Order: sequence, then structure tokens, then C-alpha cells
Amino acid sequence: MIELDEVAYSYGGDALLTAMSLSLAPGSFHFLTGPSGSGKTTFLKLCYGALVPTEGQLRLFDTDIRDLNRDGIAHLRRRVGVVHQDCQFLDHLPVTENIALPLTVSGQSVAEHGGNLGELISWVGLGARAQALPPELSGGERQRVALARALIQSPDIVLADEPTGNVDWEMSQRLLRLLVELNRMGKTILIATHDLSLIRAAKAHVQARVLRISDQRLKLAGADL
Amino acid sequence: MIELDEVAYSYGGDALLTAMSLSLAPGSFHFLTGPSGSGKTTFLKLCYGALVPTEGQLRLFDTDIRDLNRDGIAHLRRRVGVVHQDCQFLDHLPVTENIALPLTVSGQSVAEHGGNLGELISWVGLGARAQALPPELSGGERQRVALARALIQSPDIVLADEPTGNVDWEMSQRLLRLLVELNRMGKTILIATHDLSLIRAAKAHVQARVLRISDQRLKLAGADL
Amino acid sequence: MKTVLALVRGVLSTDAQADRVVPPTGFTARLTLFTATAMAFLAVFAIALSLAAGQLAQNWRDALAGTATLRVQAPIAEREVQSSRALAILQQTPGVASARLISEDEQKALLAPWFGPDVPLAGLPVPQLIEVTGDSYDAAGLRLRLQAELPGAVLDDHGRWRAPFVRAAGRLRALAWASIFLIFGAMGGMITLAANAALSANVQIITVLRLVGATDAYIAQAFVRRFTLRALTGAAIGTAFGLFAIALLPRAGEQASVLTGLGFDGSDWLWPLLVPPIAGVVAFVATQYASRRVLGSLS
Amino acid sequence: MKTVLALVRGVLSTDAQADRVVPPTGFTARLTLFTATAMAFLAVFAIALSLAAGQLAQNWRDALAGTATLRVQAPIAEREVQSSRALAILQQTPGVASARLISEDEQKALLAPWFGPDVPLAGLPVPQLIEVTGDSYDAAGLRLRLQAELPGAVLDDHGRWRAPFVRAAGRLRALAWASIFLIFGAMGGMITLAANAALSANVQIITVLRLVGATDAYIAQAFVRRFTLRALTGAAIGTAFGLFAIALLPRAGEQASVLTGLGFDGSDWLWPLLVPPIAGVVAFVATQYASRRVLGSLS
Ligand SMILES: Nc1ncnc2c1ncn2[C@@H]1O[C@H](COP(=O)(O)OP(=O)(O)OP(=O)(O)O)[C@@H](O)[C@H]1O
Ligand SMILES: Nc1ncnc2c1ncn2[C@@H]1O[C@H](COP(=O)(O)OP(=O)(O)OP(=O)(O)O)[C@@H](O)[C@H]1O
Ligand SMILES: [Mg+2]
Ligand SMILES: [Mg+2]
Repeated sequence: MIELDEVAYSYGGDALLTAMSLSLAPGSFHFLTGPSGSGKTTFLKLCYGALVPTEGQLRLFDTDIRDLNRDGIAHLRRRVGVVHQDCQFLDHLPVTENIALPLTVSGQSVAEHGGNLGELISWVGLGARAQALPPELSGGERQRVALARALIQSPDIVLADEPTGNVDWEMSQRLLRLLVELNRMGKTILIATHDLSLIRAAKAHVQARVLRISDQRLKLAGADL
Repeated sequence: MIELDEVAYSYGGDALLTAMSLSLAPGSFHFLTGPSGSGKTTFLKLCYGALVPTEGQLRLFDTDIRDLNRDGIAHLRRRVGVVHQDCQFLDHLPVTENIALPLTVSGQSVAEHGGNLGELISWVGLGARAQALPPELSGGERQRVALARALIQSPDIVLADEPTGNVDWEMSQRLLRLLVELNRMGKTILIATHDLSLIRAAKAHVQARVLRISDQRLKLAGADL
Repeated sequence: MKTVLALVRGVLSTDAQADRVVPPTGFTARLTLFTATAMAFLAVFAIALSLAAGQLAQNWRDALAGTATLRVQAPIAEREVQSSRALAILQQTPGVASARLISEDEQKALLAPWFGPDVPLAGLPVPQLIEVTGDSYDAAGLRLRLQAELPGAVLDDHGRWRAPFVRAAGRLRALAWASIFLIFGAMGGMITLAANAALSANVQIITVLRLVGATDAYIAQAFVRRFTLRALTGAAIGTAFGLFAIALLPRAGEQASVLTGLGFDGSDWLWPLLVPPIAGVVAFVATQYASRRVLGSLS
Repeated sequence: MKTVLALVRGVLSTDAQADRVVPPTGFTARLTLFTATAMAFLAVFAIALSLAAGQLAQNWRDALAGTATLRVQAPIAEREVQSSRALAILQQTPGVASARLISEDEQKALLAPWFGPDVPLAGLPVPQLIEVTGDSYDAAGLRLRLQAELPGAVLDDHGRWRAPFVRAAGRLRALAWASIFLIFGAMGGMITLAANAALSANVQIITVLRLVGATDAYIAQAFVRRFTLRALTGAAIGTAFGLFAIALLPRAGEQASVLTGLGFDGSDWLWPLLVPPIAGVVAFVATQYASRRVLGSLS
């Protein structure tokens, strides 16, 4: 699904990430950790084409990201569900419409996914807030809306950046279960988090590998957690 | 410093918080917990005058918040350091200027606090990113900038909303130490968080009381954590 | 070209869902409406001015073409002979279109404002007047020849003093056209800036839409449609107001000066009706340009 | 009043730090500059139009005041007697300012365009003309009296035909004034909307500034100063361009129509110089109003 071959990235100055090689197999479950500012978010952005590697090759669904124009990237993104770290929404549309946005944008009928949508909203515990506008949500509610939006189109890959940073322990377990279930359905999952207890909890349910960014490189953390 | 007398709040619909009475003594250290969406952020907003109680009386520095016009609230806020949950900055100004903003706005000379500013920036581990613009920061870096901005004017009260939601364990311990130190200098601290391990760690260093919002009410969680 | 057509179709179709995705653009939208209204109003006036100036120049040019007179001053007995000599000379002169004796009645009419309708011209030693039309003849050469052959005949092309006025009216017309272009240019500029402001103010929207896989065309469409429709509406309102105001203007009649004679006659009314569609096209192009620029810069 | 003064001082002082706190307002700022330029340009033209229309109305009014003529038609022998009778009657008529015989030379000059300079008027039975000035006399009553006492005398107040033109020129002037107000109004509206758009686009800035204890005056100040300065600058540029364009316009002389005679003479030049300060005041008030509204609504 995602293959990196000696990828490096820098925001103009010094290299932030170097010599990263990795291949995410379909149906795999990965965590990504590393200290604050090490480049987790940057890595995810590379993975969904928001940033282009300064060196090396990155293939997403067997397409070199460099070969795509903006429209090509837009179409690829419909197969990737992304949870951004700073969850941004269309502040003038209610929660339901924000969650259905990936369908709207790709011209799919929202009504068709109606059942799916309602189920997803209640799973993330937002049934009561479905008609609220995003600025009226609490921090944790926003994160859950972002996760629901990433999952609505049944994407092949889910990339989530700190999806549980603002929710309490029970809720984070609930969200994790949702992701594990998706993984069992064959989706590829990559979660960036600094929350080691979340990783530990996940390992009880799923064969998850843990990647760690340190010294600008991607390393397999393995069982040493 | 902050006194609540039978305060209630609702965002128009049903009551979110009711019958809250509390008095935060100068120099006290409080944590505030509760599930996502229970009203932690709302409670903090009441405490710094961003929201006005729908019922009851709230006194900040012995002034009833209802008696103040917008300018009066602006002046009170200069004595309160706030870390917002969704850290917002002036995206066109570099980190240093954003941190110095409370000084700028109240007409104080930034140069005077120069030493203080530099020290604070390196304490939160942003020495290398001091000239970056906020949109170029990682999630954890943003939270640290927000904390530094809240502390730059040596406020009498610090209100922090999930100040460690996006940083790793070591960094969160470091930030906690900073807050504990300020508390020892006599500042009143109130931290909203869902991270119970942070609270446990704090209790080793400081006499902290834990408040909990459940069933729309404020309760003392005491030693039952 | 095909994309342009597709975009025009996009503007005209009503994809309500795509419209909802972009938030109400509030003040910039209102600004666009207001600007289009004001500019269309001014454009209608400029068009009226241009038409009036064109009419004025035409009138003056007509007047210029036929207002030279030849004055044959001669004793009553010789008047007729000398007049026909003069006519003969004029007919030989290249560039003279026509030459015609002015009748006694016409002469009386010329004098009436000063001397009343009953001046007894007959038998008076007043000169015979000949109207000369045509404006390409060599006046100086003709004068020399007349001086030699008919010393009593004086060519007075007093219409010539109007020449600078004709030029002035022509320049005024050019000025009116320039101001029409200026007005549409200013409108285009303002709408581009307003659309730019709206797009820049919605960077978050664009980021979110891109994140969930929206193409640039999808994002631009809502902005383009909105601004084009606003400009069309505003220009229609402004044109209506402008036509109304012009209809209310006093019209002082034929001889009146250019501005007191502002107004539309007959097919003139079609010109101002072009203002709204032109405004729509200008807005479409301006917003299209603005959205391409902003979306490109946010890549 | 005191706060207004304080704010004006705020606008003029250069608190660089407070300015930095508000981000470059980009397109809305450029829009303001552009709008102020275009509107000032138009305002200069409207002022010139207003001055020209005023001048025209004045000319026509002057002409109206003194252009009645009395034509005394009489046999040569009686002409002098009847003329002095007529003068006597006129001098008795209330409202007639002056009455004066038109000399033979003047009569010749009137005829010259048609009959050349050498019409032998003396001894001809052409009427004696008397120039009558004053415009408050009762023309109908005078005519009746003349008919009774001097049947050969005809009062021709042909200047009267200019009356509708004077009215038209007056209305044209009013129109020019109205358009000046319209232009400043439109400018005010556009700047208000632009400032509103800038403020609404910067809700995050306002939230942040409030969070750290900034007062509304502090927040508004940077916006107000910025927009006022932009409007001032733009209006100055537009005025300069407008004056330049008007200086380039052909001037066709005294008798020319109102628009071909556009231009500024002597102290007229002071009027357009008022445009930039007025634009500044309009922008100041508009932005002040906009920021109060937006800051109030975000309380
Ligand atoms: N647009 C940018 N321009 C320049 N530098 C940037 C930009 N975005 C991020 N950086 C820098 O790159 C580094 C890595 O950022 P990134 O957001 O990837 O970190 P992260 O691992 O996600 O951290 P966190 O856990 O705090 O979210 C940080 O030091 C950040 O300041
Ligand atoms: N402006 C608003 N209008 C209406 N409802 C709101 C508004 N702001 C918050 N709410 C609702 O009030 C409830 C409490 O919100 P609050 O942000 O205080 O929760 P919280 O305890 O901080 O949660 P979290 O831990 O997720 O940040 C939520 O259900 C939220 O949707
Ligand atoms: Mg990150
Ligand atoms: Mg909260």
C-alpha cells in the first residue's frame, strides 16, 4: 500500500527525516512514536501526499507520488482516511455533514451511506451532538468527529495523528477497538501517538508493529516497549 | 482568587453545569477531570470570564464577573494565564513574539522581560524553534508555546486546559515541574486534564486537589484515584 | 476552451451540495454585490455620455459640412449676373458638393431674430447669399479665384469655427469609452480582490476539502459561481437604477449641451442592457483567475 | 468626542508594535487602496463637472438677464421719435434695469455673419433695436402697453428661451453634487465591507488578543489605522490621476458645452484637494463602525 524507498524530508533547512525505507503491507497495523517534534506528523503527511519527499521515492497504491498532479492526489486521497492532529472542519456545517464530507466531495450520495453514517456517529459517542456545529464541540468530541470523517468512506488506509490525545481512557479504548475492527476487515492502519499505554493496550488485541522516529530515522521499536 | 457560588451554565439548551460552589485559595493547586464533553473547558472559560454564568455568582479577584464590561475583563485577564485546549496563535508572528504577546498587549516593554523570555523558551524546549512561525510547529511544540505564553506575565492564576495532551511523557513531566515550581512561588494553578497518570505524578510533588465533573456537578475526587 | 465551457456550465447549474461546502462568504459577497451595483450604475451613465457625445460630434460635423456661405455684394442691377457667375465658379470647384442661392424668405428668416419677420429685403442693397456644401474643397484657392474674377464675392466658411468642437466632442466620446473600460476594469479588479480575500479567508476550508479528496475544480466552482451570480445580480440592479436615473434626467431638447441631453433613444436602450452580462463575464474571469492563483499558492 | 480625538491621535501615531499584532490584511487592504483610488478619480471628475455646470448655469443666467430686445419698426423719419418714446416707456416700467439704443455699428455686427461687414444700414428701413436688461419686469403688461401706445414696437425677449437651459444646468449641477455624495457613500460602503471582511477573516487574531488581555480599543486601533491610511493613500493617488487626466482634456473655449469645458481655474484647484482628507475621514468612520460591530458581535 505505502512503500518508502530511502525517503528523506526537510522543511527547507536541515534534514528532518532521512533514509527511511519501509513497506506497509495491506492489512497491517502500525503505531508510530517518537518525541514531540521528531517528525511523526511530517511522516504521515508524506504518506498521504500533502508533502513530497525531498529525496527518495514514495509509492502510494503503487503510484509514485511525484507523478501525480493535484487532481491525481485528490483522487488517491479518497482511498485514504486521515485524522489530522489539529482537527479542522467546515465550521458552518453540522457534525453529520462534516463526517459525510468525503462522500459529498467525491459526488457520492450521502443517503446511500445513511445507515453507516448514523452507526458511526453513535459508535464515537456523538449521537447527541450530531447537529452541533464544530466550534460548539469539546476537544475530545472534535477528535472523534475527525476519526468518524476519516472512516466514513471505508478507506483502504487509515492514517491517524494522535487520535486519542484529548479523550479519556475509556473513550480511547473504544476508539481503538473501532480501529482494530477495521484492521480485521483488511484495512491498513497507521497511528501516530505518544501514548505508550494505548500501544500496550492495542497489542493485546492485534498484531501491531511499533515504529519509532529517532535521530531522523525510522526504527522498529519491536517488543522493547 | 476564584469563588463560585451556586454557579450554573448552559449553552442555550439543557444545563451543562449546575450548582457549582467552590473557592480556589491563593497558592492552591487543582486538577480538573471528567469525561470528554463533561464541561471542563466550559468551567475554565467561566473562570476567566470568557463565559458568564447563567445562574449564580462568580467572583474573580473579588470582582463579580457580571459587573465588568469587556475592557474590565481584558484588564483582569492580564493577571490570569490561560492555556487553551486548541492552542491559537498569531500565525504571522514568530514564536518569541507570540510568547511575549501578553506583554505587548498590556504595553509592557518586551526588552525588560528579555531574560525571562529566553529562559522560558528554553525551559519548554523551544530554543531551536524560537523564530519559527506557529503553523510550522508540531502539535506538542504548539502546546508548549501556549504554556509559555500563559506564564510570561507571571500571572497570579494559571488555568491550563489539557496542557500535555500532545507531548510525550518526559516532556509532560518537565512541564508539570514548571507548574509545580510556579505553585511554590505562590501562584494558583488549575489544570484540566483527562490524563490520570499526570495527576498521580503531580501528587508526588505537590499538595494537589482533584476536582471531577460528573452529572453536571463539581465534585472533589479526593484520594480515590 | 472545453474547460471554460465546462466551467460556465458549472456556474449555471445548481449543485446545491457543492455550494453548501463553502461557507457564506459574508462581507466579501456583499462587497461584490455592492461594487457591481455601483459600477453598473456608473457604466450606464458613461454609456449615455458616450452616445450623447457621439451624437453631438455628428451634429457638429453635419453643421460643419454645409455651412459655408458665399456673399455676393453687388449693385442690385448686377446682382443676378454676378450670382450666376459665382454659382458657375463654385460648380467648377472640385470638392464643392452643392451650391444654391438662398431665397429671400430664407434670408428674412436669418434676420428675423434681430429685425422681426418683416424686413423689406426686396430692393435693398443687401448681398445675395449662396449656400456652399462640401468640405473637401480648397477654400484658400477658391478665395483667390473669386478675388480675381468676382471681387464682390466673399467666401465665409464660418462653419469652420466648429471644427475644434467636433474634435472635442470626438475626444469626449473617446473619454466616455475609456471610462467605460475603466469602470469595467475597476469592477474586475475589485471583484478579483474580493474573491482573493474570500479565498484567503477560507484557507481552512480549502485545507479540509483537500484533505478529504476534493479536486481544485470542485473547490473553485462554489466560489466562482457565487461571485459571478453576485456580480450579475448587482450589475442588473445597478443598471436598472442607472436607467431609471437617466429617465428622470431633464432633457432640454436638440440644441442642449451634451450632458443636459443625456438619454437613450430607440435602439440605444440595448447598449446598457449589455452591462449585466459583461459584468458577469468580468466577474467569472476575475474569480476564476483569483481561485486558480490562491489554490495554486496553497498547493 | 474625547474618544474620537483619542482615536484620531491613535491613527496618526505610529505604534509599530500594535500594528504588527494584526497580520497584513492582504487583499482587503489592497482592495481598499484600489477602491479609494478609483473613487477619488471619479470624485475629481464629478467635482469638475459640478463646477462646470455651475459656471454654465451662471453664464446662461447672465445671458438671460440682459437679452431682451425691443424692435421699433417705423418709417425712417419717425424712427427717432418713436425710439425715444419707447425708451421713455421702458424707463417707466418697473423691473427694467436699463434700456439702451443699439448703435448702427452694433446692428452691423449682428448682421455681419450673414451679410458681411459692409451692409449699408443707414438709410435702410431696418428697425431700430433697443437692448432691455432686467428680468423682473412684467413682459406681457409691457407688450400690451406698447401695443396701445407704439404699435410699431415689438418686444422680443428671445433670451427667455434659455430659461429651461438654466434650469437644466442647475439640475446638472445638483446631479454632479449627488454623484459626489454617491461616490463618497459608495467608497464608505466599500471600505466598511472591506474592513468587515478583514475583521471577520481575523476572528482567530481577535480571540487570541482577547485571551491575553487586549482591550477592544487596542484591537480596533490597528485595523482602523491601516484602513484609514490605505484610503488616504489611495485617494491621494486617485486625485492626482484625476487632476492629471482633467489637465489633459481638450478645452474648447468659452462657448463650449459643459463637458468639453471641464477643468479647474484658479481657486477651483482647491476643491479636488479636499478629496483625500474626506476619503480619510470616511474610511476612519467606516472602519471604526465596522470594528465596533465585529468586536461587539464576538463578545
Ligand atoms: N511547515 C513547516 N515548516 C518548517 N518546519 C516545520 C513545519 N512543520 C513542522 N516543522 C518542524 O518539523 C519538526 C517536526 O514536526 P512534526 O509536526 O512532524 O513533529 P511531530 O513528531 O508530529 O511532533 P508532535 O508530537 O509534537 O506533534 C518540528 O520541529 C516542527 O517545528
Ligand atoms: N459554544 C457551544 N455551544 C453549544 N454547545 C457547546 C459549546 N461549547 C461546548 N459545547 C458543548 O458543551 C459540552 C461540554 O464542552 P466542554 O468543551 O466544556 O467539554 P470538556 O469537558 O472540555 O471536553 P473535552 O475533554 O472533550 O475537551 C460538550 O458536549 C460540547 O459539545
Ligand atoms: Mg505531530
Ligand atoms: Mg475541553
